[in-house]
Amino acid sequence: MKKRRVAAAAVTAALAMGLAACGGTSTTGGESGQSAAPAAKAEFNAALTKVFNPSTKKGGTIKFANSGDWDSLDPADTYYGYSWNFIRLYGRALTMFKSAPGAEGATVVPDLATDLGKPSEDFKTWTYTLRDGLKFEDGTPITSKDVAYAVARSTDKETFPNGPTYLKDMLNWPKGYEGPYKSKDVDFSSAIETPDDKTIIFHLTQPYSGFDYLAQMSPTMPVPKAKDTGAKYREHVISSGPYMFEKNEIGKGFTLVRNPHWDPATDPNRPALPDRIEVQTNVNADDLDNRLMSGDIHIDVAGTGVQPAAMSKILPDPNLKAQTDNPTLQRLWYTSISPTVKPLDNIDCRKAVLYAADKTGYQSAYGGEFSGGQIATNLMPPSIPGAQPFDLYPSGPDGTGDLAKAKEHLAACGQPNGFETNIAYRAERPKEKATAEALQQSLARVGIKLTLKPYPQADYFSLYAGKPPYVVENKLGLAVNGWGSDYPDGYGFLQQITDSRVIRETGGSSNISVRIPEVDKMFDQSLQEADAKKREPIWNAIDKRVMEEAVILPGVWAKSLLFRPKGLTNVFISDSQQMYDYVALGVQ
Amino acid sequence: MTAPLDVPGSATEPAPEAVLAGADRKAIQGRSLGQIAWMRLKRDKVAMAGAVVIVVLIIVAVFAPLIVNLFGHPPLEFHREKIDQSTLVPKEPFGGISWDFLFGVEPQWGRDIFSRVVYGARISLLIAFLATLLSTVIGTTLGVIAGYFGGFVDTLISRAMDVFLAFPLLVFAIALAGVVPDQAFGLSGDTLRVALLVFIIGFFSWPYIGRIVRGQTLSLREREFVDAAKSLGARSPYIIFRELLPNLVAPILIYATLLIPTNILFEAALSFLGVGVRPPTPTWGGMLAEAARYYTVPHFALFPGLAIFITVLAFNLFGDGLRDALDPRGR
Amino acid sequence: MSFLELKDLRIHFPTDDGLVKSVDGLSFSLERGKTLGIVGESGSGKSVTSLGILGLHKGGPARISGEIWLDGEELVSATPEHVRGLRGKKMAMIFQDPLSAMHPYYTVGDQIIEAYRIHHKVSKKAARKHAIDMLGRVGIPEPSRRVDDYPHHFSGGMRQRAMIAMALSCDPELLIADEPTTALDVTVQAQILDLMRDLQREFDSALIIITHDLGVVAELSDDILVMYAGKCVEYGSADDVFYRPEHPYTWGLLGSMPRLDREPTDRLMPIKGTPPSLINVPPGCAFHPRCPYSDRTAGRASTEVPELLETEGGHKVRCHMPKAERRSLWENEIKPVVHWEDEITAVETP
Amino acid sequence: MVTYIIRRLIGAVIMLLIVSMATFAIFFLVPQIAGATPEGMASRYVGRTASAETAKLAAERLGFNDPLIVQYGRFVKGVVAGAEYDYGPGVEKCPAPCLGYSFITRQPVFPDLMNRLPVTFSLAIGAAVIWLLAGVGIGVLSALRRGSFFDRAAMTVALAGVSLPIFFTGLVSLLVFAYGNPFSWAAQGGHYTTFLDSPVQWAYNLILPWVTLAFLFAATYARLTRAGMLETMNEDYIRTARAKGLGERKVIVKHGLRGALTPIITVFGLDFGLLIGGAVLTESAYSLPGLGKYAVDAITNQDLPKVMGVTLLAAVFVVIANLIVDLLYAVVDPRVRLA
Repeated sequence: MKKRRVAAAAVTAALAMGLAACGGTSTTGGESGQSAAPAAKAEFNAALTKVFNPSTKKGGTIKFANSGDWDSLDPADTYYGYSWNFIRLYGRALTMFKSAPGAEGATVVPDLATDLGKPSEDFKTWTYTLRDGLKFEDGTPITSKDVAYAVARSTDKETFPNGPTYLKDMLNWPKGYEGPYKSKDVDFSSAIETPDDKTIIFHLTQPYSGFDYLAQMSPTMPVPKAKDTGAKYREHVISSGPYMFEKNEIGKGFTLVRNPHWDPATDPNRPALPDRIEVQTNVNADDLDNRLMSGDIHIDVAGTGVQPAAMSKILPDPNLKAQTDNPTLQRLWYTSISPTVKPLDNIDCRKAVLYAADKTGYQSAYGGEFSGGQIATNLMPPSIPGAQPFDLYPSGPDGTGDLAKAKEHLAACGQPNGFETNIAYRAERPKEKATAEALQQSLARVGIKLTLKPYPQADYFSLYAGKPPYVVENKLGLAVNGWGSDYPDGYGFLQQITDSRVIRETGGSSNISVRIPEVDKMFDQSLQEADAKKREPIWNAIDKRVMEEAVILPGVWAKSLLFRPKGLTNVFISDSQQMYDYVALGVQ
Repeated sequence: MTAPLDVPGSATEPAPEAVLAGADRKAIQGRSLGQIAWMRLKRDKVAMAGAVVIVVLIIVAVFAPLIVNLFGHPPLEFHREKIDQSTLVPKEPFGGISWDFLFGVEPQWGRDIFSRVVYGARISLLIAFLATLLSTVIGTTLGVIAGYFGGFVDTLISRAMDVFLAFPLLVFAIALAGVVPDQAFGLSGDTLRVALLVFIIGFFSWPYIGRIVRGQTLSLREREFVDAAKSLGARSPYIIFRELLPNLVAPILIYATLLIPTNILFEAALSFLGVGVRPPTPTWGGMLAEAARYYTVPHFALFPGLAIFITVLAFNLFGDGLRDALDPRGR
Repeated sequence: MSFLELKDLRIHFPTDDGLVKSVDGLSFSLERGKTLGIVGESGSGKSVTSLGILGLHKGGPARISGEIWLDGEELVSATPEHVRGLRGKKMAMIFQDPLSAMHPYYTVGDQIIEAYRIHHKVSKKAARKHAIDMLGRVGIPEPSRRVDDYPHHFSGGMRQRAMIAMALSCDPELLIADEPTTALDVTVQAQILDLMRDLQREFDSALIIITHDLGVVAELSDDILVMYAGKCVEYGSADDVFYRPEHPYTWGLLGSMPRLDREPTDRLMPIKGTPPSLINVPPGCAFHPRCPYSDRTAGRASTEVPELLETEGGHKVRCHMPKAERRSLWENEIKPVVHWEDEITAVETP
Repeated sequence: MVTYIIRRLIGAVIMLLIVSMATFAIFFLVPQIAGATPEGMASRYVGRTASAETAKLAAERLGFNDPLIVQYGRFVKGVVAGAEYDYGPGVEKCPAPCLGYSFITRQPVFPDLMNRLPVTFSLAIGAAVIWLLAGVGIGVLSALRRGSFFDRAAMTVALAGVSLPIFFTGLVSLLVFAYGNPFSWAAQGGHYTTFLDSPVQWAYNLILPWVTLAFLFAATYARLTRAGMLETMNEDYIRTARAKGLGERKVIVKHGLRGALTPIITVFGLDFGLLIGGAVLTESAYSLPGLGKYAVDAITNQDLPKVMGVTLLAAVFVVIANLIVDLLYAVVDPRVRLA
């Protein structure tokens, strides 16, 4: 799912220009809504690139439901995409993703801060200034101290196991700092300084120009020390956003109501249309879908799409289908092909695999063209800025593989009758198992015999598929894999899976098979390039190069089939959330 | 009785004659019981029907590959051409039931439901039989020990049985089946799962047999032929194996037969809850769990469901018949 | 017409294995204050007869035919409901094993009270008083306390007394005792028998005693009916049957009755073989396969069923042998074994 | 009688101890045998994003490194005397019975169980009423009409009933009566309204599970009752009752049924106890938020404290049920009182 560890140096440049691209401009979803078609004609993908049913009408209750439950409502302790989307209703970070449809929604704008961060020359120090008139739900003013405290507490992994670790990893914390609970009253000004109530300064261990991306993450949402109850804070998070908790029954659901001390004047990004937000958790998934369709609830908060049963009801029915959106996520499900394992050290054998693979099988493994994904022909998902899909290994007219070509390459590889190797996957993931089975069947058509090797997902990368020596010893020629970055950016997407320098002999890397010096060079040179537009070709070049080496078998770019009930206004999908933007939503 | 009239207070029966009587009476019973039982069983149409079904099922399970070759497709083979790639449900109506796919195809992969049901029988029966065997062995051993030696041993074992019967079995079993990783105890994959399930199911259901056996042993222990044997200086092992066990065969047989269907249901339940034998290996319970996600394709649930139903029913019918035949009082 | 009269009573039970003729053409009559003893091996149909009279011949669809006249009413054709009304009130029964015959979950008192209140619309209190009273009359010490005990608190004899109390609670005019003493040990047997005799006199009811124990019958009965394979083989006054028995089966019964007074030299002469199954009763005389004298009937024994013929003074016998031959056999061969002189005293003890 | 009760009570306590040990063993011993490390278990607690060091520290703090017996002792102490829970800024007292805190939600387990209990209880009680009425009724009837068409029909259905897995009947019932189709009148799975909120809604949501569950049990009870009745109706005391001139209905109910009831009470006690402990399959089939579902979810999330809690609670119910049965026995059958 979401991924940790962003290589610091790298993203720097990427974001430097991300800044340039969309400096101070900030328009609310509402406004951009008016630019979209006013008449709300329900049609398939109507909310994909523009605002569906735009409105600025306030009031009403919006009903969310979740077939599972939040990892936690605590800003320091949550790492689900939908949670990061939703949390902006009751919490404000220093910056945030713009609430706007499509690509525009992928830009960062200031939130608590008056402006985006001011980096030092070396990009190792970042300074933010808070807006005036910010208040918590209890009316006490929000100061930079509260933000600093919030970040500090988020480093206590034992109390907050789920949250992201960017700031814990990148800020210059005192040695052995374990957060304000265990390291009571330890001065952490080496990491965060708050010279006054309005200013907050972050000190990084290495340069990082993309800090604004980290500043939009929930751990920078202010937490009043007086009200902090550690692991139990999730039971009542003190709101800094437009809505606050009325009641919260963990495991059942909760209700948000307007926060009287939230001042719209301080917050240009949130239209805050509904008066009330009701959320039910642990709702039976199929039941949830049925209630979505009956209009009993408005949104499946998980944003991962409908269940198979519902899908088989919706798709054949044009009226129902017109009420769905089908975004492509910035996630690639793929299979690594290890050139370190014989006979895959021979490029022709690798190409044989790419040709023989049945892409449609890959697609069904993940749930078909609507909820599974779009067949991927290369690495970068189309919605990544500048991505240009291409296909080096056309797998036949019906997408089930080009066996003739596969055989050619097998012959060229000196294995005319095919060969045997293993395929690793995460035991706990039925879809990866299905993928492995699908590949097993499709490759068998050209005589490539695969043996399935399930591994526990907890140690998949650290001990097995991600550990080069293990891969060689155990002949893990193929390894089912997947990747999605925490935010929409070419570098963020490619670097972790194609830069050979992230591979560690001790294991733990998601890059299992890509060791191409030229690619590494291209990454370095991209760091010298200040202009975004000029860097985009580089991403595509890297993408191509990797595909040429045939060390990655792209499967699908994940998609989800989202149901859009009647009665919702201001519905759109932003490239940052890749699901409905919950901040903008309203009800008729 | 040997005397022409049962005369109360008659002291006229000489002792040795009694022993003789006891002995040959047992002989007579032993013989005729079996015969009578068999007669009754044969007369019991329903039970025989059950027996026939069971035999068929066993044949199916054993010759699964053959049968699938003749009437179906390999249970793991995909037939995606049968599946609508967008909705992932079978293209044809009625879940694609046809001469080619007798029970239709599974959603998503289009695997042959018929073959999967057939192979499911293997897992189901295998586990049920082995588990029953295990619990019968444990149950009989401990039951006889408890019943025969009595005293402290008896109290100990009886308590143990109570404890077992007090366990929230299913929760327990799921938990246990849940915590064991994919590779453990030198086993892995299906072998591990099967072994694990057999152990869990067998280990938790032995008290049902144990209780019966203990009870029977207690009553048998008091019978004169045991005393006779004792008085002739026979040692415990001899008495247990020569005198007791032969007389325990009937009840054990009955309750073992009646335990099998329970165990089949147990296995199905565990598979349904996802702690049984892992997919893609076909299990009836697992198929039902899958079917629940695709409830828009009812036939998917129907066949594995019926398979469980018919199998369990057959065993129940036969078990009942057997009981009625072997001890008519039970009716 | 006498108080109780059975005419050609037949009770047959169809089973998977065939038709069980438990009672096959039984006739007798009994007056108030008189006692009839029905004797026979187990399975000869005596119990079924008694149950038949009470209309309790249940257990599968029984086929009953013939007539049962009780005090001028015909019971076979009467509605079950009507018969039920008579049960317990006009005719009552004492069962063999009092432990199993009494409900383990209710106190003795409750069970008697229930019996009483079925037929008398009285308050629980009154009924309870009556119950205590009855228990007292059957000789149970401190009845007012024992009335609340459960059957399993009672000893065997006590239980039988309680049973009797229950049976007599509505002073029935016909009392049937089915093996009243079999379950009891010898000393208690005597007491119970005395009790029953006294009570019968006291209530002046008609009494039927069903038993395989001639000793019991000898003590109580006026008339004796010997049953074999559902049929009456010999019927007559106690004296007739005891001192002038004419049916070989009766001889067998007498012979196989243990006597403390028998000299060591005498051999017990049991009836060889076992009672026939009531499904396929042997052709001709049902007894002939076991009868030592069947050869003396010129083969008729195995072919034609003998009639129940009166020999003299109401003494009836069902046998092919000529009267004279029977008599001489008894006088010369059987009788010496049976020391009947002592019997007379036995019978006449008040 | 008193000693009888006391003996039973002691037995119950011992039983609980053993059950708790077994539960504990399953979750801490079995994984160790299967090769899990304290760090591994701790990592479940501190989450996947945590570094190995953090996991080690957590393992240390959670005492996963202590010998099992010590950990067990701690667990029992928590149940009996309560425990302390470090929630970060301070330490919270977890009142007895403290079954620990969920790894995932960080909520104390016991309150969780308590607010899941009503669901399972509602399910159990409703079903029990139905199956007792239906089962015993049918059992008695077919015992009396033994061999009749009704008897055969009823017993065949009953046998079918015991042979049907609930997760199949459940699914079918949902397909037929709940999921959008002409005659779907019942609630779909997953809904639960407390009785107090709205008795009608409560019943409406539960009716399907009730019936399905009851069908399964009714079958068993019909068979049980029938057998029992056949046995008692052959008892001598029934003949005696008839000989008294007692009406047939009274004979059946007051004498016959009363005798046949004892075994039914026993079985019912145990069944009900087990059921309250979590109707795992029914709740999964209808995804009712009861203890059973709770257990299953907890197991899929590897949330040990929850699973232990449920298992233990379930055992408690069974033990209590046992106890009540034993006492009822003494009430029903005077002969037991001597013992």
